[in-house]
Amino acid sequence: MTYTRAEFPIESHSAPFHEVDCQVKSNEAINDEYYLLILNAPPEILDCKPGQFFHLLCPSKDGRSPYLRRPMSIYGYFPDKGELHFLYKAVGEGTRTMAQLEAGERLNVLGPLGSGFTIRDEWQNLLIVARGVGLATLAPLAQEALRKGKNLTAICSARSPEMLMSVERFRALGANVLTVTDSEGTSGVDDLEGLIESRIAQSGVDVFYTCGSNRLLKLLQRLGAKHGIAGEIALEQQMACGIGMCQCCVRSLRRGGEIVYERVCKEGPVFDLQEAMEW
Amino acid sequence: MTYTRAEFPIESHSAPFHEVDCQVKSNEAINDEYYLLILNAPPEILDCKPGQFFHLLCPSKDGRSPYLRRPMSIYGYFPDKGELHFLYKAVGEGTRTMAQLEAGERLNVLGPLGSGFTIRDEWQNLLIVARGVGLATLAPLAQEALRKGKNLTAICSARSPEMLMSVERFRALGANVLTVTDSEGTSGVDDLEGLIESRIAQSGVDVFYTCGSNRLLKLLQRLGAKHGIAGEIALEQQMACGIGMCQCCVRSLRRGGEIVYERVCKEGPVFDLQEAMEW
Amino acid sequence: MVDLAVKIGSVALKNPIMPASGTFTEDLAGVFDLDLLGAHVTKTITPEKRIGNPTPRVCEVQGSMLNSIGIPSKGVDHFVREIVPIYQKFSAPLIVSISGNTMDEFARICEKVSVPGVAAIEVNISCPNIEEDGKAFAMRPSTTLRVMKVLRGATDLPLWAKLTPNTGETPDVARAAESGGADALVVSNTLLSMAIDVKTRKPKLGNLMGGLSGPALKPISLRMAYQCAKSVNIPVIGCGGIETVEDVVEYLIAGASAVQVGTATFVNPTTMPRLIDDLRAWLFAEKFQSVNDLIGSVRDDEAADSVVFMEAAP
Amino acid sequence: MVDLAVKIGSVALKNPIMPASGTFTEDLAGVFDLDLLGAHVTKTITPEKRIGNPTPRVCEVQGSMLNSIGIPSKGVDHFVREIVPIYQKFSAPLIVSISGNTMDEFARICEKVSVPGVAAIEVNISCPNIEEDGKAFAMRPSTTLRVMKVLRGATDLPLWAKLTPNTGETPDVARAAESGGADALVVSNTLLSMAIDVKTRKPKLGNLMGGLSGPALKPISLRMAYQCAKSVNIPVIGCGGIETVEDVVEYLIAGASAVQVGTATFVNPTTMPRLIDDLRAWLFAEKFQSVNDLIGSVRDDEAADSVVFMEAAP
Ligand SMILES: Cc1cc2nc3c(=O)[nH]c(=O)nc-3n(C[C@H](O)[C@H](O)[C@H](O)COP(=O)(O)OP(=O)(O)OC[C@H]3O[C@@H](n4cnc5c(N)ncnc54)[C@H](O)[C@@H]3O)c2cc1C
Ligand SMILES: Cc1cc2nc3c(=O)[nH]c(=O)nc-3n(C[C@H](O)[C@H](O)[C@H](O)COP(=O)(O)OP(=O)(O)OC[C@H]3O[C@@H](n4cnc5c(N)ncnc54)[C@H](O)[C@@H]3O)c2cc1C
Ligand SMILES: Cc1cc2nc3c(=O)[nH]c(=O)nc-3n(C[C@H](O)[C@H](O)[C@H](O)COP(=O)(O)O)c2cc1C
Ligand SMILES: Cc1cc2nc3c(=O)[nH]c(=O)nc-3n(C[C@H](O)[C@H](O)[C@H](O)COP(=O)(O)O)c2cc1C
Ligand code: FES
Ligand code: FES
Repeated sequence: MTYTRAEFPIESHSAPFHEVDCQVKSNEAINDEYYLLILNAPPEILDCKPGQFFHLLCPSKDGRSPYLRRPMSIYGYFPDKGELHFLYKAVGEGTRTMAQLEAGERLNVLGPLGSGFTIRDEWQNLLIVARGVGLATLAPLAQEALRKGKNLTAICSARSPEMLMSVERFRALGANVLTVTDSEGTSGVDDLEGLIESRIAQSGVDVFYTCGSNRLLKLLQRLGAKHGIAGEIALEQQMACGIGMCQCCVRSLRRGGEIVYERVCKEGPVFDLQEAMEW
Repeated sequence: MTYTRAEFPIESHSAPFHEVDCQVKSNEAINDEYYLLILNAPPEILDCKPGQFFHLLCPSKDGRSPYLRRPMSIYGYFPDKGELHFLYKAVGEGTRTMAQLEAGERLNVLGPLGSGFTIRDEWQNLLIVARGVGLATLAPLAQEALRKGKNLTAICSARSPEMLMSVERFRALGANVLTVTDSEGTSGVDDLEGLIESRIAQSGVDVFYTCGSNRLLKLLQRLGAKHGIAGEIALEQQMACGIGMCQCCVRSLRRGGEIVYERVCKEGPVFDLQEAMEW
Repeated sequence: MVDLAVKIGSVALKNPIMPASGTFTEDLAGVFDLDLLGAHVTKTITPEKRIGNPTPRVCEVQGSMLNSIGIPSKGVDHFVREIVPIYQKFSAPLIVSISGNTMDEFARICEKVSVPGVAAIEVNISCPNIEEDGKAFAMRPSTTLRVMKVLRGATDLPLWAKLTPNTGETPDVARAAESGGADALVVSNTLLSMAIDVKTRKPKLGNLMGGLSGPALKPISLRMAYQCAKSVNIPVIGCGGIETVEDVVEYLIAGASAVQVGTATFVNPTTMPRLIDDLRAWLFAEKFQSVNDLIGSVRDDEAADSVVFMEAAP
Repeated sequence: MVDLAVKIGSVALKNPIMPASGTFTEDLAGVFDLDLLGAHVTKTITPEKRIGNPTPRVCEVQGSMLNSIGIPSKGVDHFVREIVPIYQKFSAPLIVSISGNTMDEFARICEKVSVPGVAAIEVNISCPNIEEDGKAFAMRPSTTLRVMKVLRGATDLPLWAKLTPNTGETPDVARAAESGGADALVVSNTLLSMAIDVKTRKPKLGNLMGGLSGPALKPISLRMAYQCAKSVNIPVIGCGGIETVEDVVEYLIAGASAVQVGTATFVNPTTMPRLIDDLRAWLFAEKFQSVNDLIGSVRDDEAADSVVFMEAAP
């Protein structure tokens, strides 16, 4: 059931979001660990920004019902096709029950939520550094960047070449894709640093985008400070409400000489790279 | 998994019972309210006595998982076919999830449990008076009685003729079946009393068997006392363990001038008619 | 037409459904018209700015959750200046939840939030406080009485005392709150619990322990709501594990005049408006003209009086 | 081979899995060999014959159950004569649970069950008693200390004190039980709760209220087990909502030296032997040689000491 928000008397400081039951179009394993979920979604929830997420009510399967919703980045939103895509790793109870969803079944989603990435007009050369499910979060950013005619380089890192998802997706969008993997011994911090420095030297970089690991955060903070390059990072945190009410999802940020706490679901998940703190 | 009971060092004061996962052979509505469930069952749980019951672990469906098991009388046990039958009414959460079981799915059952009906050698003319799901409980008794060559009359009572289940079953077994219904106005206590009195007058009755309602209990207690006719009644009570451990399923009984409490799951569900008390 | 209106002392609610403190902000207006609700209850605030507890601040347990948010707060001045005005745009009464580390602090904040636009003050006497060794005031009748008297002296607004399940003396605490001047009881807050990650062997909450909320809590807080309704003459507001209309009805039958919905809103943000619709439909189907006829209608006459005040499980 | 043996004071158990009082009788031998278990714990008995509470004595709540069986008992003489001998045929130690309405009665039954064949006495100080206005001894440190001293004087057998969650003073009660002479703590009994049938508007239990057991209780009794393990030097036995090997492991990590399984046996009568197998497999997979290495291994060092004794949810 939907309830009217017509008389909504507050100046909305957030874009509208919705709770909707969507039909599963497909839900398939793309390798040993990752799944691609495609939902048929109504237009009102497809007005998304790269970096935003949905809060998913995992189905109950085999007598297990994960209680809370699970936050999941938008991997793709296609208003024309009426599709919403998620790329996820089955790690625990919630994502494992999600992996059992079959075409035709329904999934309740809440979103789009949070604030997405910024692409300033003056930024021309964008560099994405991503690993694991971080690729999911950054794919819509790549799409948007290329729509805006930016030059985009994506460094995709993974355990082994087989785990390098989305490389094709980035390439198809026209990005310049570089891959590094643990198994080939090319994904260490030093290797990455060299790769990025040469990128900066060659064509210049105006902004870094990343998500996830402490290691990448530290490296990019250092390079950003050194070269005066802007940056944004998408962070994760346990969530209950997903819409700013419960204050469980805070992260500490360094801002103006102080430590401040902001909600990943509301002020985030995307934060300024230099403000973000290791955890 | 089954655990050995081989070293079982107690003189077993109860027959063996088992916890087994059975496959559903069929599970169909037989009218608006009642369902017939047929399980493929291994031989060790088919050594049953009429009046015994199983404790069923209802499946979890649509995110609802009834927590406790549900007691259900054996409607039929067929070691030759390897089948176990239950006749049940969908009344609440547990039985409603049971009604959703489909052929091929599994149901965990514990049993056979409790003590069944007695058929003394000296009893020749048996009278069953049953209504609703009581028919389920009494069907195996009819089968056993006729196997033993007894004369059996079954008075089946229901709201309306459509709700008269098992009549065919009783007839097929060779019982003399009388039907009374509310809608025809033939099921009142006075009508029943007349019917039973004439039965007693005509061919004699050695024992009454019934289950369920207070109304029938009172009537049969009165007629039993008046004519010196033995009787047994199957009683119900909420159950947790089903095997005698928790003491939740007690019923009060009048015995030797005292009121005593016995467990429906262990000393029952079948009790002496005259000892049973209204509730 | 079924009448859903109830009164909590002098505060009139158009229906008995309102949010629980800490599980609601104006952000929910993104999902439905907040004026559908019987009242608005804000997150507990403290006199000074506070950061709150370390993360993770929530975790799941079977079919429910634990939280140890702590009480991050921008302080009462910010609240009165920035937040109270937001709620003036609604017609639903505004209930402000407050807490303080000492009786003195508590009294001070109580005065400060007694401003126009606030319909009642919910006093969260169920969180740990310094003066009492980290125990909550509402764990004991004596401390409950003392703090309620102090608060009663600090404001003319109705005071709703929010009780804790972390006590074995619920009826006594309820009576103490009433004697101390409470105008209603909110029953209850979360129950101290714990969960450990078996892989890392670390507590799942940054703060080690936290409060249980959601369905697992319901039989406990329903029992408390019943005990309170039997023990006092002021209205009781049920809270704990409410998800379905049957849950709401159970609390009302037990004697609650209204209910608060917390965790369920996290799972389904439209829970509250759905409950209002469902309650209306349920009352209609059961032929009630007014929700007030349902309140306290529990058929407990067969049970001995002494049982009602039983305080340990048998 | 993984070593599952643990010691509860002087009582040696071949594994840490045993039944909870009131949820086990020799009837379970119909399902598995009872000598698989670490110990046998019998239903609480009282000095005199008792009928128990009115029916219905159990009901379901979401994913758990309530009970108010009361303590139907054939009396201690019958127990010593008829029941104790049954358990002599097993090698698992026999733990006898007792209770009394007054301290005096309690001491008397404690003497009476101190017979050969009984390995330890579990004293159920968590059910309502007459001298204390229907409160349980274990609701307060003072009454806990008093009753434990009396019981300590009445027997030379090990005394396991069974605590109640119906209190806000768990660490203090635990210390009182230890000072009073308890050799171990069983943590814990059921939590006072209620459920109402919305159709009939009657309480679902004949006794109005009853005790919550099963999964919903776990985060609460796990928290108590942790608090107790931090508060005393005697062994703690965890109890409440255990269903899976992860539940067992959680209690052991929190500091429990063994666990009791109650309600889960009603749902799946082979739960206990399955847990023993699963625990062995879990320890093996995680490369533990002995279950003793897991006990108390919680990584809580980051949390401040004060937090451990927190008694209200934040
Ligand atoms: C904004 C945001 C976007 C995300 N996008 C993606 C994505 O696109 N693809 C993807 O595979 N994963 C993503 N994650 C992580 C994803 O939410 C978790 O993997 C998922 O919640 C795990 O649930 P579970 O029940 O399978 O695991 P469990 O470990 O059983 O979960 C237990 C609890 O912890 C929470 N939790 C566990 N891991 C995380 C985590 N990393 N972040 C937040 N909460 C967590 C769960 O939500 C649940 O409440 C995202 C997280 C956030 C915060
Ligand atoms: C020995 C015995 C044999 C039975 N045989 C049959 C049978 O053959 N066919 C049939 O349709 N029904 C039978 N019943 C009744 C059947 O057990 C209940 O209808 C069923 O448990 C209801 O479960 P529910 O979840 O659908 O209903 P709910 O009302 O939601 O159940 C709530 C709780 O109450 C218990 N309960 C409800 N009604 C009864 C009852 N009448 N007796 C005992 N516990 C109850 C449930 O087990 C459950 O724990 C029998 C009961 C007993 C004790
Ligand atoms: C995340 C969270 C934060 C909470 N914060 C507060 C609070 O600040 N003040 C308060 O009195 N109760 C607080 N509570 C308790 C709720 O108001 C409510 O009493 C409790 O959650 C039980 O209701 P529920 O089961 O419907 O959630 C909080 C609960 C949760 C889950
Ligand atoms: C039906 C039932 C009867 C119980 N009887 C007793 C009892 O006689 N004595 C006692 O100390 N605890 C009794 N308990 C409490 C259990 O021993 C145990 O402490 C509680 O159920 C929590 O464990 P669980 O969640 O594993 O069931 C009983 C519990 C149940 C469910
Ligand atoms: S998840 Fe509730 S505030 Fe972010
Ligand atoms: S159901 Fe447990 S004793 Fe009968």
